[in-house]
Amino acid sequence: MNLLDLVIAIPALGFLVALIMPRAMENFIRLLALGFSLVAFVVSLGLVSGFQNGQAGLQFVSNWIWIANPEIRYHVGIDGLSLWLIILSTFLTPIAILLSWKYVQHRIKEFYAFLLLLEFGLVGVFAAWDLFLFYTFWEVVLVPMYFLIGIWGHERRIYATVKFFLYTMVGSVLMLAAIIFLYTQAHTFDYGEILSQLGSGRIALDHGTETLLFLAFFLAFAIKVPLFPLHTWLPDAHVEAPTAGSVMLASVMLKMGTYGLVRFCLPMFPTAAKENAPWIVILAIIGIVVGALVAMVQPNMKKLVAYSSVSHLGFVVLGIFSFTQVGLDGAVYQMLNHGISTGALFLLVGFLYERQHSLEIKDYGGVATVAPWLSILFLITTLASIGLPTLNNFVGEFLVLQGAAQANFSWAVFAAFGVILSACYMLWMYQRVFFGALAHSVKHHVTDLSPREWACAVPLVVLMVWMGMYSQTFLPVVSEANARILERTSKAGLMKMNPHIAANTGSAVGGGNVHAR
Amino acid sequence: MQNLWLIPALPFIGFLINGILGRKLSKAVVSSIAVLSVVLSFGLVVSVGLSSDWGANPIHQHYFTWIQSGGVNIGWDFMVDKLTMIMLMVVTGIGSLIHIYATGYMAHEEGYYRFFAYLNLFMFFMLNLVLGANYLLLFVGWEGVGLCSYLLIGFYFVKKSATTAGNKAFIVNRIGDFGFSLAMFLIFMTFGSLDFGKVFAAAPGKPAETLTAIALLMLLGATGKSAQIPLYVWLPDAMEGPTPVSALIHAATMVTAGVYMCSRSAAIFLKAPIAMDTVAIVGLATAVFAATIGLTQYDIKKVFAYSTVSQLGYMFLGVGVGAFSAGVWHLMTHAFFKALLFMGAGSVIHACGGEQDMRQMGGLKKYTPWTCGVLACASLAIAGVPGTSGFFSKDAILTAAYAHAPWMFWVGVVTAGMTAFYVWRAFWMTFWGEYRGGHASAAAGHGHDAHAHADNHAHADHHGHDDHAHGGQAHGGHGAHGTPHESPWSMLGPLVVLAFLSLAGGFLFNIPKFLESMFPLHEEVANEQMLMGISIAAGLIGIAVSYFLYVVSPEVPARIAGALGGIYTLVYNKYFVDELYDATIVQPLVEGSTAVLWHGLDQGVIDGAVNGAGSGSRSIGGVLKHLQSGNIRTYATWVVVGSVILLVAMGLNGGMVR
Amino acid sequence: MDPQAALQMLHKGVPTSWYLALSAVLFTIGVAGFILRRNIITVFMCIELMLNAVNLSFIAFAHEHKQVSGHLFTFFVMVVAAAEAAVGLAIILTVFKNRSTLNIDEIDSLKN
Amino acid sequence: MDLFFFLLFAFIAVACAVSVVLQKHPISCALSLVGTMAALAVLYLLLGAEFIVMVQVIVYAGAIMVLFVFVIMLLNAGAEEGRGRSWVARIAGLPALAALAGLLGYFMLTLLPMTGPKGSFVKFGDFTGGGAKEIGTALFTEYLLPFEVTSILILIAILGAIVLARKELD
Repeated sequence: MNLLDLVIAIPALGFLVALIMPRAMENFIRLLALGFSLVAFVVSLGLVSGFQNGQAGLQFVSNWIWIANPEIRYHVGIDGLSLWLIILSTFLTPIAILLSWKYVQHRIKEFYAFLLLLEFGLVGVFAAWDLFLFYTFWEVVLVPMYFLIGIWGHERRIYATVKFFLYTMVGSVLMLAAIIFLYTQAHTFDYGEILSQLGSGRIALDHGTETLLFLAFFLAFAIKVPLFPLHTWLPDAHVEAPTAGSVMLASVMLKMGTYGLVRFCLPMFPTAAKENAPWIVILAIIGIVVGALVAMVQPNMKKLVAYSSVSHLGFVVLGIFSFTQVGLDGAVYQMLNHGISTGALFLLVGFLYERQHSLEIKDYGGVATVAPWLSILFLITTLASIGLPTLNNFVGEFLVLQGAAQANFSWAVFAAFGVILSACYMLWMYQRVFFGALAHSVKHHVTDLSPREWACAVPLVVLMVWMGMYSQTFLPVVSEANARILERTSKAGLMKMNPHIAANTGSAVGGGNVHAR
Repeated sequence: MQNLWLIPALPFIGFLINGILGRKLSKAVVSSIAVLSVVLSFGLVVSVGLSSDWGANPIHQHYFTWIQSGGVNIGWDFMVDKLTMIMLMVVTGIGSLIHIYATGYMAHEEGYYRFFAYLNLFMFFMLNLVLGANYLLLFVGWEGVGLCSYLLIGFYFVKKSATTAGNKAFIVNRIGDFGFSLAMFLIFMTFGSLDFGKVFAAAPGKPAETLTAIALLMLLGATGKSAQIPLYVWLPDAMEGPTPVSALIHAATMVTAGVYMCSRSAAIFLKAPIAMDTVAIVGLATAVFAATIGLTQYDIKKVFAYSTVSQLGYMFLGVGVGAFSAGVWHLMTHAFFKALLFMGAGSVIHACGGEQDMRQMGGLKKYTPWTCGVLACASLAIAGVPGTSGFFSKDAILTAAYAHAPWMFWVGVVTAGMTAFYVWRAFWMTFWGEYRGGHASAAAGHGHDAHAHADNHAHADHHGHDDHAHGGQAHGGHGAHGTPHESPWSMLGPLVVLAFLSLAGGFLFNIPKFLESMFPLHEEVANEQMLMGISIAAGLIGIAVSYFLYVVSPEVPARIAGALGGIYTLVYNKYFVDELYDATIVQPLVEGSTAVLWHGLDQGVIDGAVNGAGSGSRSIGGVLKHLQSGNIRTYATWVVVGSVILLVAMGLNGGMVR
Repeated sequence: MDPQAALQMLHKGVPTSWYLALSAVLFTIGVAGFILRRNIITVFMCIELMLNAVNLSFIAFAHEHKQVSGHLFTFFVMVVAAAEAAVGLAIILTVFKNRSTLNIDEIDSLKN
Repeated sequence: MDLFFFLLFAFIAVACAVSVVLQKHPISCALSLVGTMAALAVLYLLLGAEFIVMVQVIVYAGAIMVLFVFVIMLLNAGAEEGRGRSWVARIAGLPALAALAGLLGYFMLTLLPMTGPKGSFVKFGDFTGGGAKEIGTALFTEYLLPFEVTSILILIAILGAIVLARKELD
């Protein structure tokens, strides 16, 4: 049982404990959930300090048989790619719990239990190194989110939750089919093993098969990202979700899609990924621009932020499919950035909602007069979201666009329109909500931040500045992991000519896990 | 070895203290923190300047690696060379003066601490901009000052026009930044680095087409920040901000960042003649264009705003014709006299209790003699009267323009004449004649400009009470209905200093000489004396005409306006550029996004397809549901039928396998 | 089937297949009752008949393979049948109380 | 001898089964079913399943059928009335049943060979592994877990029956 197992186990334990608590002990359940999530966060920080950068392969590996036949393993481990995403999950869960303190007033026990289950699933997704285990966690995540939206959501929650569920299921079922197909070829679900078999040519996929498998995985991830035109579940889900649900959905769940693209699509099917990159990038750019334009005209704050997510995640996909070190680093960094800044946006919008009970922009105005600190934090978050230098998103966007420019300069040109438009929609919203004459209802309902809300928002703002000013804390590890993935894709063309090179690459990406069996 | 990081860090500390604790601190503490931080950093700049030997190598300091990924390696590096030094002096020097001025000007405002926090933050970013040793750090400052500009324009955030102007400034600047970022990507792809040293060293060896593309994209960035055609539209609106902001950000420092960037990138521009010509033409066109608008405006700050746009055009002209040092020189002298003009205007507005319409002023010289005097100095300087600072720099630019292409010289001269005219027009209207304020309702019958009055009145209402509307209570006692009064010495002091600099700045600081090692001086032009004479004459004529029209016979302008008819309306309404942009870009984007992209594409096509799949399944289910009769015997029969089918299939496959 | 073979067969005993065929016939009769009868108790009895038919096959196969497992399956089936009868009859009581009918065609709440 | 007993009790079983289906009154059906079960018990005996025979007679024909009769009497159930509503059962029922009987019978008959050296036959006394001892041994060794699970099942069934029946009391 190493640290990583602990990080996975603590939320699961918390989930079970929360479930058996008597319903009446509301405050105790809250504290309990908060405690479990904080402990998970603290333990996960141990991953950071224990992580050896530069060491090839997985770290904190744990590998047991879960199901004997067909052999499915509980095989988890992290590399630089998953490290920060796991931290992001464990970091945001306590915040999500804390921010729901007053927001959620019925079925409290189930709410916090589901949040912990969600954390468990998210950490598992990012740590899983066995395809079947990955799929299991992938689906585990779906369940709590389904209920979070479906039970604690707003008026149209059932529509939103069904849409969300169906969309995601369509993709993941195809992915399951692809995973099973890979099993029939490789006779194992172990990801490292499959990678090395693919690399050494022991599994020889013909061109059509590779493309189909790529597309099956890609579709599952693209829906989750969500990539244009598969994004319409997102605004509905966000608008209907409770604040904590929105925060977790935007900050971490969407990253499952982009993580999957980097982790699975690129290394397993490098040729297909490269061949399909042009149209994927075009979709990403359309997503960037259309998402931003549609965000601009939204009358609902959460919908606006949701569409801005579509736009921002377009950058991530663009960076991934630029196949450059810079672009990929930027994309992964942007995942973290988006998690922080959009999470903070949803959080602050949630604070506004708790006061005014409306998400419509027109119901606000002059909030800055009565709630200056809320306005300032919102402004910083807004600025982070539109990519102001010294705040986090800038670093990611810069790297992504730089990478895109290196791949194809026109990509950068079109994508950079998104940067202009992001300023338009965010500032326009900010103006209408926070500036202007004090609306009557705002005057009576809106107050400044409470200490609990400070505690939720400040860590996020601090991280925005930190990630914007000193990316060296985060980037080197990510670069290291990305370099391995790129090494593999760059040799994709050579594979047919010289299997030895490919074999080396395969073991490099697969890491030390090959020996684990 | 000086610690360069302290220069921006001091204002940043001021920002943090004022921003976080300011609400609880007294105004005296807030203002002393703010002023002290900037003055200290000015002191540091001076000490750096004195201690440096100004050898070939600039001071270069590396602090930490900011971004590293693949080939990208961006350090947080500061660099000081002569160009930076000039900018540092201007920014911190004028910044200090304006901070002091603002303590007086903003004394009665709410959000006093907020104002100074923003102002300090601006200083931080601006110093970052000029100190940065690579393009990305320059960009940090570039965007950061844009942010502060946004915050300060929208300082009176209760007012919609102010916040809208702030948004406009930010977004228009973003369009420019779009060009700048693309330029950075190209630079990185071409040079493999964003460090100034490496880029400029390698620039001569790179293909001209690439450099031209880089330079043109940079120009797009510069047109945004420095308010050139086509992105100048935000600057006049930016006058919604408090007057010290207009003086500091929208006249003296931030808007000159584009000029700084072009001069900084001289190595690239010099290898891209097409881009250079474009810069010169954009600059010249902006200079003329803005000057014509300036001729007709009545809002005193708007006049100076268009004047700023026009003067920035001059600087670009200088840069474009290769006279980088002349451009920078004009940048500096312009900072003196334009800051003075704005602060003087602020003093006037202060005196009139928030009034900005010049038709409500007049005769102020007897109420505010000091303000009148310093404004006269500034107006002389901007008109290019010999001996003043503006004369030297403007002459340097015009001479260089003549050497490049004579027609540019002539256009420049005409612009100079117009500049002298409208600045002095403002001067006469404000200080000479009788005081026309104090009875706002009479304005309708009073304007000597009946022609364009109807729409103008609305205009005046809209912008008229800009500055002090927010702090209106404080000024209620001696507002528009009282008599004008002179400003306190905290405001006049900086004005006097600047007046001195406006007059003597040209003698004191010979920038082309100072920068000779960076930008070689131009060769002598044959008939330089004559050119100088012509430009002096243009300025003087401008002053004379304005004296004739606004002091001697004030009824003439209305007649001229009437005679010009449509053209006057066109110019008075700023060529309807805002309306044009609104109709061709903003509205189509908003409408198109709503109707086509959101309702049409997202909700119509995509959701339509998804929901269509849903309702399709549902209608298939509607047919199939009749199988679910609820009758158990029916179900049982189906089970039997199914078993029979299975058995038949089994039989066809060769019976049971043993 | 010639008399010689028949006599030989008689000597050997009854073919196991006949038991199985009997099981099939009884099963089909049970199904027929299920489909054709409308009294819920009779229908339930037909289910028992089907279970018995299946039990017969289990026993026949146990004999064929000379293993006791088939008997155990039968045993479990009987246990389950007992449980089923208890619960099923209780349900019938409740249904009758609520709807006052034993006609299975009247009980169609699951319709649509 | 074997053949005779088989044919006799097979006939009784089938006849009683047909009677179950055709009798109008539930009580008659129940009695016919008891007849089928008894006939089957004899056949089990022929197959060597001594223990199962006893269980069949005691539990099945005895306890369960008594339960049925109780319920029939409790509900005072009479003959069926009214018309069936299932047109599917009416139209497709008999043909499907005929096909099912034919096919099932055919497969069952061909499943095991009846002639030749490999032919499998049932002769009384061939198999004696069906006594209480053998069953008990298997039940408490190899089939212990299913056995225990079955006990839980019965417990649940008892609870369920009580819950359902209690409703009638109040």
